[in-house]
Amino acid sequence: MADASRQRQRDVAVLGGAETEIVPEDLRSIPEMVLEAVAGALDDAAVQWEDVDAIVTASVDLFDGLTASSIAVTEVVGAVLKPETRIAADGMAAAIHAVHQIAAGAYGTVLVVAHGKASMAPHWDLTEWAMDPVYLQPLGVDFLTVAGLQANLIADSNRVGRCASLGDGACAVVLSSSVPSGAAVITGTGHDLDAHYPGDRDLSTWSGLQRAAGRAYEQAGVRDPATAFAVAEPSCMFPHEEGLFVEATAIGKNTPLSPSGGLMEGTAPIVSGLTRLLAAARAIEGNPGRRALAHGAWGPAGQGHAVAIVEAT
Amino acid sequence: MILEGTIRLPFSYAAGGIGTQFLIALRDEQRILGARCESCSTVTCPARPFCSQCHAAVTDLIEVGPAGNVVARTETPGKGVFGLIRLDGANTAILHRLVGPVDQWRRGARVSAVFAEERTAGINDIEGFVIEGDQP
Amino acid sequence: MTAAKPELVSVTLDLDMTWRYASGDPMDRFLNGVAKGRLEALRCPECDTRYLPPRPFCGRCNVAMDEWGPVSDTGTLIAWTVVHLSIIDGRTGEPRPSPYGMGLVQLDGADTTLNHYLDTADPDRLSIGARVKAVWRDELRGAMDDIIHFEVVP
Amino acid sequence: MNAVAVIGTGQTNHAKARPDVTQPELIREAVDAALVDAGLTADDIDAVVMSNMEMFEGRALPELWVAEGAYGTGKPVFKIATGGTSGTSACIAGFHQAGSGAFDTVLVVGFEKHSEGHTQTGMALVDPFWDRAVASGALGNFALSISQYMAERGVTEEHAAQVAVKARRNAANNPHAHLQMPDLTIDDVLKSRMLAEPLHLLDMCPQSDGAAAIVVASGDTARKRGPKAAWVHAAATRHDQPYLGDLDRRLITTRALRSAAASAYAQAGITDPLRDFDIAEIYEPASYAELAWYEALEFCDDGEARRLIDDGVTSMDGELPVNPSGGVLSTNPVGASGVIRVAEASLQLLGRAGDRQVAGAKTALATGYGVYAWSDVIVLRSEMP
Repeated sequence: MADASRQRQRDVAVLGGAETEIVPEDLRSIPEMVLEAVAGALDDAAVQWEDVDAIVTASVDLFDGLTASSIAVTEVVGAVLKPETRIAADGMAAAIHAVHQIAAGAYGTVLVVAHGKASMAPHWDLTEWAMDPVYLQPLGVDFLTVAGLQANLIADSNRVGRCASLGDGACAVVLSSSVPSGAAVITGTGHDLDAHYPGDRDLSTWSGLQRAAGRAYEQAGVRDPATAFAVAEPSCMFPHEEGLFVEATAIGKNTPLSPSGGLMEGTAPIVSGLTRLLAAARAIEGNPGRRALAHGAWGPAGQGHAVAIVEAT
Repeated sequence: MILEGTIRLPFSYAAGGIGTQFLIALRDEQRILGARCESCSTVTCPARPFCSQCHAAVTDLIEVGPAGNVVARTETPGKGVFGLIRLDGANTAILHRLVGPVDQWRRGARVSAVFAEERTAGINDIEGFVIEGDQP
Repeated sequence: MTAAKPELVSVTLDLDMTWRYASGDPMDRFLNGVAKGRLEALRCPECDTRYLPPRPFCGRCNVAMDEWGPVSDTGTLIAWTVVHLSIIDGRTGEPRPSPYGMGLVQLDGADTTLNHYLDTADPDRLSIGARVKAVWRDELRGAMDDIIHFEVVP
Repeated sequence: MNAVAVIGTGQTNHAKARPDVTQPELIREAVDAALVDAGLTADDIDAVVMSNMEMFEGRALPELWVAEGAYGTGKPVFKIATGGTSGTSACIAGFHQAGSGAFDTVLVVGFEKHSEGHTQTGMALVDPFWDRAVASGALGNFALSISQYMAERGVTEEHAAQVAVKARRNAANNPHAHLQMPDLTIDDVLKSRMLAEPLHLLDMCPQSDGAAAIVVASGDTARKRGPKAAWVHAAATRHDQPYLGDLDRRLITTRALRSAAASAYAQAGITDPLRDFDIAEIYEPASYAELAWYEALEFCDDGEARRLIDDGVTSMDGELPVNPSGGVLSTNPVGASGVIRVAEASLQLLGRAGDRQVAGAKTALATGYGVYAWSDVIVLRSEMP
């Protein structure tokens, strides 16, 4: 990956964003819930619907019990006759793709939207359908099982510790190539997918996060992560993951983690990473030169990771 | 209003060339196969078509286990006790059920595979792993 | 004589999961109306499009909608077909009977169309432009299949 | 958009069912072929974009399981899922990634194993309050739209059958194609089983098991390798209102496709598509759809599509050969089909299309179409932008 000739990625501003309150069951429909986040994000970013050049949405069909789950939100994200890219992964991966679209010169302003409703079906049972159908799913292995194995290695617990309470929510963030003065900008991104079969990788580390963070550091010119960040906003669903996060990102032990409150009090599937990006941007806005690290994770025991470095201007 | 809507559909997934050999060996011979990579010598277990470490296609299958050591274990509420077990002769760990008294499960414990009486060429042809010496 | 094919193993897994789908306010009101044999559409204040299904937001104009208007259960057939292929109904896992008629019906009072079953007892009467009317179940539950199908009216 | 190019392509031999391979193994076949074609190894790939409609095979986040087939372990990977445009949208995502400066070389892989699931049922798992009770998958949707299109444009079953014959005869020159029918006749199409009036069995695309991959390079990387590449000159995506009853999405209007084409043509300086393109690979899930796309893509005026097929304008020896590969009508692993369009268009520009090569092709069109009102339009040229 290291290529000295590669240009530093163009800075992308986080113009604004909004999220719905995470509740155990949001009785609104998915479009109603998403509309609140989108309208709030446009308002926060001070942009109009017509200022948005493209939309990246994140959703997972089986989680929503709906084929092509993005069609539920096409209208409320303002994607009618616009370029919409639908990514089936955590919202942070969607945000990173929006950064790539802007850096490629394809679009100026991109709206990123993620939604998830854990209330719709037993979430961990659904995750069995994300496991290898030949070797793992027939055993009843789900994301919780793999997280439990990881917790056993890290914390010597017999089962997974306290879990973030999963609910319903949506988040929307507006990213742009035009950087208003004082805006938080994304200066580096990285994402990574680790081995799927839990016995194939060293579950006692988040090596995928190490790679993802390494890519983001290289782009952002972060040389010493131990002192680089005023704040880190990790996507940790279980208490044992914080240690994995700190080790893999090599951030300083004194770097404040999740001053926003983090995920433990409530989060929604697929939405977590995007809310971390928003929290990270808000944490440093108005403090020029300050940096924050935002993190999204998905899959069993952090198989997928995505990192964005946000810097205040 | 809330509508409770069910989706009910059967799906059928190919086990592939290596997967078929692995599952038939469980069913017909009660043997566990690993896949040995010709490039990097890693033995991946259970046998799968791509080396778990260097990702090269693998064709060389060898018997591993049936005994090994517990690398990690967990109890998933409502679903049972699961462990990662590094079988003798393998470089990677198999994920499967641990059967028997829960309080015996320690990392590093020696365990051995117990095969199901009725076998159908599936991963459940292994009933689970028990502490060595506890086999029926 | 053919050589024996090598055995290929596959793994069968049954999806059987129930989701809790939230209707949202517009659909809730609409289906409450259906339970009384009544149809209504939401109108966009900008472009005047009268929407079925009713939805909270007009995607053409990016505005919220809250103005309801009545919709007739009679309309015009703008497209039709008879489907001869049976597919598994994902709600039950059972095959759905075939053949069956399907149509796009522009109901009087709506600017979008409703896709629904057609009565195919007299297929010669099915034509684009034909007037059709909903045939309702005796007992209404507030669901779209409270309408059994549409039939051509003289 | 920053310059990027397709420098390699690979496909499986598509078939009704591939019970001999897992999804990751199927993917590996296409990826290995693409790497060989590009002259690269897996280590040269910086990122992977995947494309698949997971509900068709009943999976959630299948890339978690299958990415190792694309050498994705330890690399940046995610998946795009928008029905028929999954593949073209994944290619466009690959273009943007390679153009972003973050990656030199991006692998795009589309795959589908319809034989493992229930595609038509999967397509019918739509809004549970509105049309799930009546939804009938692709067939019913297309048949409805077609009945309206025929009435409006004066297209007959014979016109559509000519498209079906052209596709399967072209496919006979393509070793990867699923349906290869060199001797198919119009009569055969008209006499094939009626699926949903007026759609006969041979008017529809098959459901295929298959995978396809392209290697996308940043402009600098492609230039360093030498001039031979398929350069991306335009890429446009448009989505439209979501319900089947939302009027502007059907064959007579195809608002999303028309809007995407207008954007892409403006980006690439295409003013007379019939003349400017040397070859087109368009996503035609049904014979009638190809005729509607001729109009939406401005190969002709509305109502003139039947003349194009009658006069052979879009056949292999016509002015603009459409779907030399045999198209979606001959091969349809949904998640891969859009990648196949881009791969086939690129092969033509690279001069590596074998028996289906259009001599001297310099400008190519590739499109994607999803039944829920999604359209992608991509313009490629053998010359750098």
